[in-house]
Amino acid sequence: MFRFLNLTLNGLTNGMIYAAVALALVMIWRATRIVNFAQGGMLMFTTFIAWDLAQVHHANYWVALVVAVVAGILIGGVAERVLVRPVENGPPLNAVIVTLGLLIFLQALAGMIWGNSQAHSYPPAFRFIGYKVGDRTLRFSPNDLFIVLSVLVVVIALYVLFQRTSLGLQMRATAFNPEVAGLLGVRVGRLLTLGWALAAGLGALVGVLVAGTSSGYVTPVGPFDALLIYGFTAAVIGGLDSPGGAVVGGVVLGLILSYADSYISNFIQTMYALVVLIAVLMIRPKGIFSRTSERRV
Amino acid sequence: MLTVEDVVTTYGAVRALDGVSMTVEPSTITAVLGANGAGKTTLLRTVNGLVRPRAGRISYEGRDLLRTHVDEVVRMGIAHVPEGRGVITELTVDENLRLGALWRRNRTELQQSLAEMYELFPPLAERRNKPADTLSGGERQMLAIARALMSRPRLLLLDEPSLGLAPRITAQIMGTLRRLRDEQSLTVVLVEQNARSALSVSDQAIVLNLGRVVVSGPAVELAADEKLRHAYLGF
Amino acid sequence: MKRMHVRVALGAVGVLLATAACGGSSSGGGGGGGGSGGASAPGVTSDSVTIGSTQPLTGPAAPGYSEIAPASDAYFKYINSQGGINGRKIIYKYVDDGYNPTQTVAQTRKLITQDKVFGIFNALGTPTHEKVVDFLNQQKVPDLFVASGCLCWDNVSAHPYTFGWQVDYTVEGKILGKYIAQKFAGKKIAYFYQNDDFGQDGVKGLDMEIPKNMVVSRQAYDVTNTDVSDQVSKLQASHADVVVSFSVPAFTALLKLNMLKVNYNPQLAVSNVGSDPITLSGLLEAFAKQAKATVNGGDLIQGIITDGYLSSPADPSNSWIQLFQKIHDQYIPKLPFDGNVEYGMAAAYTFAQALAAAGDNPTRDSLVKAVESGLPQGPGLVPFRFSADSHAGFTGAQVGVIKGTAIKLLGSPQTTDDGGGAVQDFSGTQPQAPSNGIPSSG
Amino acid sequence: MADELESPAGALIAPTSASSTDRFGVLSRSTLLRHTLAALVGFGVLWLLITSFSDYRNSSWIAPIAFTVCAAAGLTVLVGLSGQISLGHGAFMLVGAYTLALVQEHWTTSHGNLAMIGLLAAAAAGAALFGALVGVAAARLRGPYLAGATLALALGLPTLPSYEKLSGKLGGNAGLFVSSPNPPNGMDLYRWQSVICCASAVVVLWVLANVSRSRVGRSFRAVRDDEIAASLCGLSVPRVQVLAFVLSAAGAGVAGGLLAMIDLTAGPQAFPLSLSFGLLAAVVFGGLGSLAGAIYGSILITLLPLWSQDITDALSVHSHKVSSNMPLMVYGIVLTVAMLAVPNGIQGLLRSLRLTLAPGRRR
Repeated sequence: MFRFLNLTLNGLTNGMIYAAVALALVMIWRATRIVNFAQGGMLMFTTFIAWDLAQVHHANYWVALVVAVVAGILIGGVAERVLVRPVENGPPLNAVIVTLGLLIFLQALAGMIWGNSQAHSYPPAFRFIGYKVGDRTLRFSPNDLFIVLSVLVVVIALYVLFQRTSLGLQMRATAFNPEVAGLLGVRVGRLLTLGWALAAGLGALVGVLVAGTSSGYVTPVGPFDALLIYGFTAAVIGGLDSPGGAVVGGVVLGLILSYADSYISNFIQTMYALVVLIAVLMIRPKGIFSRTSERRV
Repeated sequence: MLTVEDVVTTYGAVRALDGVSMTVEPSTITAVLGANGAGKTTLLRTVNGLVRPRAGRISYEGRDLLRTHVDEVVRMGIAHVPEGRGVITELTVDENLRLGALWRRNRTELQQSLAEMYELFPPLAERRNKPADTLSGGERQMLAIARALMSRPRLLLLDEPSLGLAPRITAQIMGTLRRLRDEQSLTVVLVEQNARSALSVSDQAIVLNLGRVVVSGPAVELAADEKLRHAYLGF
Repeated sequence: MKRMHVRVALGAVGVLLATAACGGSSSGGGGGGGGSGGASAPGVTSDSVTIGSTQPLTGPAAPGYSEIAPASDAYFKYINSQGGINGRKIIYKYVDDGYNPTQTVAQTRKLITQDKVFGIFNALGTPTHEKVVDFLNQQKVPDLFVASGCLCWDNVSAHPYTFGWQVDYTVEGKILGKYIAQKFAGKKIAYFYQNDDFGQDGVKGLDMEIPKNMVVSRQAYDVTNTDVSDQVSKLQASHADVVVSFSVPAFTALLKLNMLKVNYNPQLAVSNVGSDPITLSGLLEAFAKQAKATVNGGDLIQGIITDGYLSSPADPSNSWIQLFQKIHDQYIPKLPFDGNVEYGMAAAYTFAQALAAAGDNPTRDSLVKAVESGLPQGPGLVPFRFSADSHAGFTGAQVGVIKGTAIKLLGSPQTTDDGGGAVQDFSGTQPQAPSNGIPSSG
Repeated sequence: MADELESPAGALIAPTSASSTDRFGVLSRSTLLRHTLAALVGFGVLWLLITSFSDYRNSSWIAPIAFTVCAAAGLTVLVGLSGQISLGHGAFMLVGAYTLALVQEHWTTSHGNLAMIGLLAAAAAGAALFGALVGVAAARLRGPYLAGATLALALGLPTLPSYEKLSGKLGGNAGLFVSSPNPPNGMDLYRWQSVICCASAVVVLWVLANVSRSRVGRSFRAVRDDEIAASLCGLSVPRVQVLAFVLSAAGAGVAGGLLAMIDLTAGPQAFPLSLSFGLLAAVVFGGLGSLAGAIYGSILITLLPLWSQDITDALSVHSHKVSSNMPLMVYGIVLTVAMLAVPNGIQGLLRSLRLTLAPGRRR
């Protein structure tokens, strides 16, 4: 029972991280109908910026976090304007290749600046030693709680933005039907840029949060890539078009991976993601929460 | 109010509009008639800036429309209801309507406009929080017109509102247009293939064929011209 | 339309011809270079010897290990500044394989075919080097002092050109195992190990000395999955008092971190390759502040039991440490002076010994013969096992404990074999480093 | 290439005319003949190249380009002709490599050339079988969902050999050993490996060229252009889609088998996600749906990192951080800029050049 509780809490924490990455991917997907494969690279890069501030220049944790998020917003906006805009209406695969190119570029740039060989650990925001229950210690710490709550707050904020504000309404209109939105006076181009910027800002937050959960996490190529894949899987499970679905998909995936890791085998984590994904898609080929039809790759 | 002079619009080698001129007076309904491919939709798209013409002038209340950006056109009081209705089916009725009044910041005015629209189109009021894809064809057309009206336009550009609708619904919509002209001094440019119903509400009309104006004049006269009806209007 | 496919084929051929045209000339030049020096072997000219290596400069094994090759290179540069070995400078070309066996294969092939190195030196990693050892022996390329303690390097009949260097993991397991079985008699013991020949060889040694009934849990990890929280939970659930770990430094740090998280504090024992204190404290530094009262990463690893076959880098009275520290300060001052740097320099010293012994005109075979005829002890705490029958390196190790940022050695060095032989105290002493820091030839 | 310019209507009408020509055989046999001739000429030229190249160029250029071509050609048939997508083609290469290693380990003792052809055929068959399995699932999926599923496949499958219950048979993370092919007398190993790879590439191209010109190829295009219209014309859309996966996977399987044969190992880490992405980049960069494009793309993605490494070495950049990341950076920049500058790939560029230079020959 104690083991099950631990696995559930562990799965929940990881799941919230996957959910946030999934949400960032869904925001970009809704805005531009592009799967942003550079998401992992972008959040790796912003996490390095935070690392440089916090560990090299001894900046305050929160200052580094804010700088990372701002950097993410800038990188996302610039990427959309400079790289994605020209291929947005071209063949869909070209957009895929462009985001892959950006991913590779960011990995190389991070390697050039910070090096590939050192181990970069990032501090957690709060105590990472688990809560005590009687004489036993949970695999769930104040820092994990902070991760879960941060993502929850962001999810709620995004929900309010999308559902309750005029800006959010315009973003959704642009996502669903940019041409009609334009006819109604929505400045479509700006909102696409904004969509990318917000998604990248969210990614930057995730990067800093997750970096504090494991030693040696911050490297140009590595754990952040896996994050993208789990986030993508979660987004597809949820239905790609649905922010709520992304969150549910993330948590479901986190829990399944946590249980399977312990009860089956620790060596085939990504295999579980594959099995879950295929199982979901065989039952619902467009994810669990998708209502709309997709337009293109 | 709206003046179109010698406008030429081309798609590649095709001249979709070939020297079209027309004048629209305030508080009137102008029907633009003609067969498929005559250039009717292109005329509307050229007027609101979605397509840039190759030559000619378009002015609205004395201002040059050719130098104006699409979203600025909306702010100047010109609303466009595109062909195929263009409601965003994923959004609710209410959200679609709100999109029509984006640039208006005043909340009470917004609420007032919403109330007016639900009064004008009662079927929409019943479904205000349903996604638009649950609406019938006629209801979608109503929603599209209502959304255009949300911006309090003085000029409404309507593209084929009767397409695919039952005659009874078409008649309802035409009736509403007449009411808006009479009660709110709305000016309407109505592109239609269904010439009979369009002429029944219009003050004046032009007939396009292969990008040129073949006839223009008061709607009553056109409706009475037997030859014209046979040659271009099909009734 | 019919013409299309012919055109496809011709187009493709054209492109290939174009690449051939621009490639052909330089390949001819490269091929000629080897023979023109009048030297005896590939990679050897009248004034230089070029050797190559594959190293994990990136990836899961990079923390710590990425310092080894620069340290070896620093030692070679030092030798070169003193005139080289037998008048030849040593050019050390080490390339990154990311601890990825596929990369190792491609990079090794490139070193042999393009760079035409004389031999491979100190290529790092068990799973990586296993993939090229057959190939190197097929090509009759000396494969000296593999940076891995796998038993597999000592196979004279199958791999006559391959030699180990460090103590093998089974011998290490036996020495650690004997110490633990005695010191913690009656306690519960658990293993944490890398799921490949490295970890399995180590566990084999442990099992020879630790009675089976003392071992309550065996948890393996895979280098591609950095989430080891579940293994740690299972170790904790087994209530083991001692956890013995055969892991690379990154995973030793992950093990420690996850133990801290669930407040599980058994005695840790970590094999030599995973226990460098400076590397570990660097990995754990960021977490120290949030881990209760401790203030730096080093505090989190105090008291870990480990073993070594070289002197502690924190022992300034040792002549080898003085030599290596001097070279470090001159050539690679930016790197920490830790066990990895010492390892790289010590291995490079052994290579210089072998090259010096290989004669004035070294050939690939004369180098192999030189090592097989035995090398003097050098910087190790114990002698080498090299002979015509054995290609294994150090014969043993000495148990120690992490104290501060150094390993404090306990008792005396011990030697054993990787079979059923007993673990015995080694009574010899470590020789002094030569005053000029260069092994004498012959 | 010209094929993809065919209108949907043309593609739909074509099957009937093809079946009639099949019956008389004149045209289709001459297509076969032409492809065979081109293949023979191509291989002859490659032979000349291989024998004049150094060991390094054979082992680092020719052989990798040749096996990449096998996989990329398969992928371009899938993506360009049948309109499906695979972000995880490396998974099929992995299946090919392991099939070859397992067959060699359990069923052959001979290292002769016949055995080798058999092994490569087994690699193709193993991958094709797996492709059928994936194809059945894929036929239900569209667009990003198919992309996501194949991506997860490329990521998940390489972990399977580590699974405790399989690691004994599949060699865990380290993989399986593959013994090297025996070169005929007087030829060294690298040349021989290049010969094998090139011969395989020529055979794969020959097969795919013929298939894509046949009724099967036309049914691929029909399904790609309009699934509903294709099914109205009596094509079973799922069956066609599965078939495309099978064919494409077989090409990748051969590539995987060749890779294993060159590396003397079949290991999971030989098939990272970057391999799958590289294949896709090759296909898009070369020009979707074109076999010639697959060749250009393969050359690019193989040589680009090598060349940028050489250039970096020649510039003798002192910072190791900068020099070691330079090839990666060049790769990323070239990919991005190429997609922005030449959105239709090299083949598209050549086509528009041809149209500009010789407008009279427009079809």
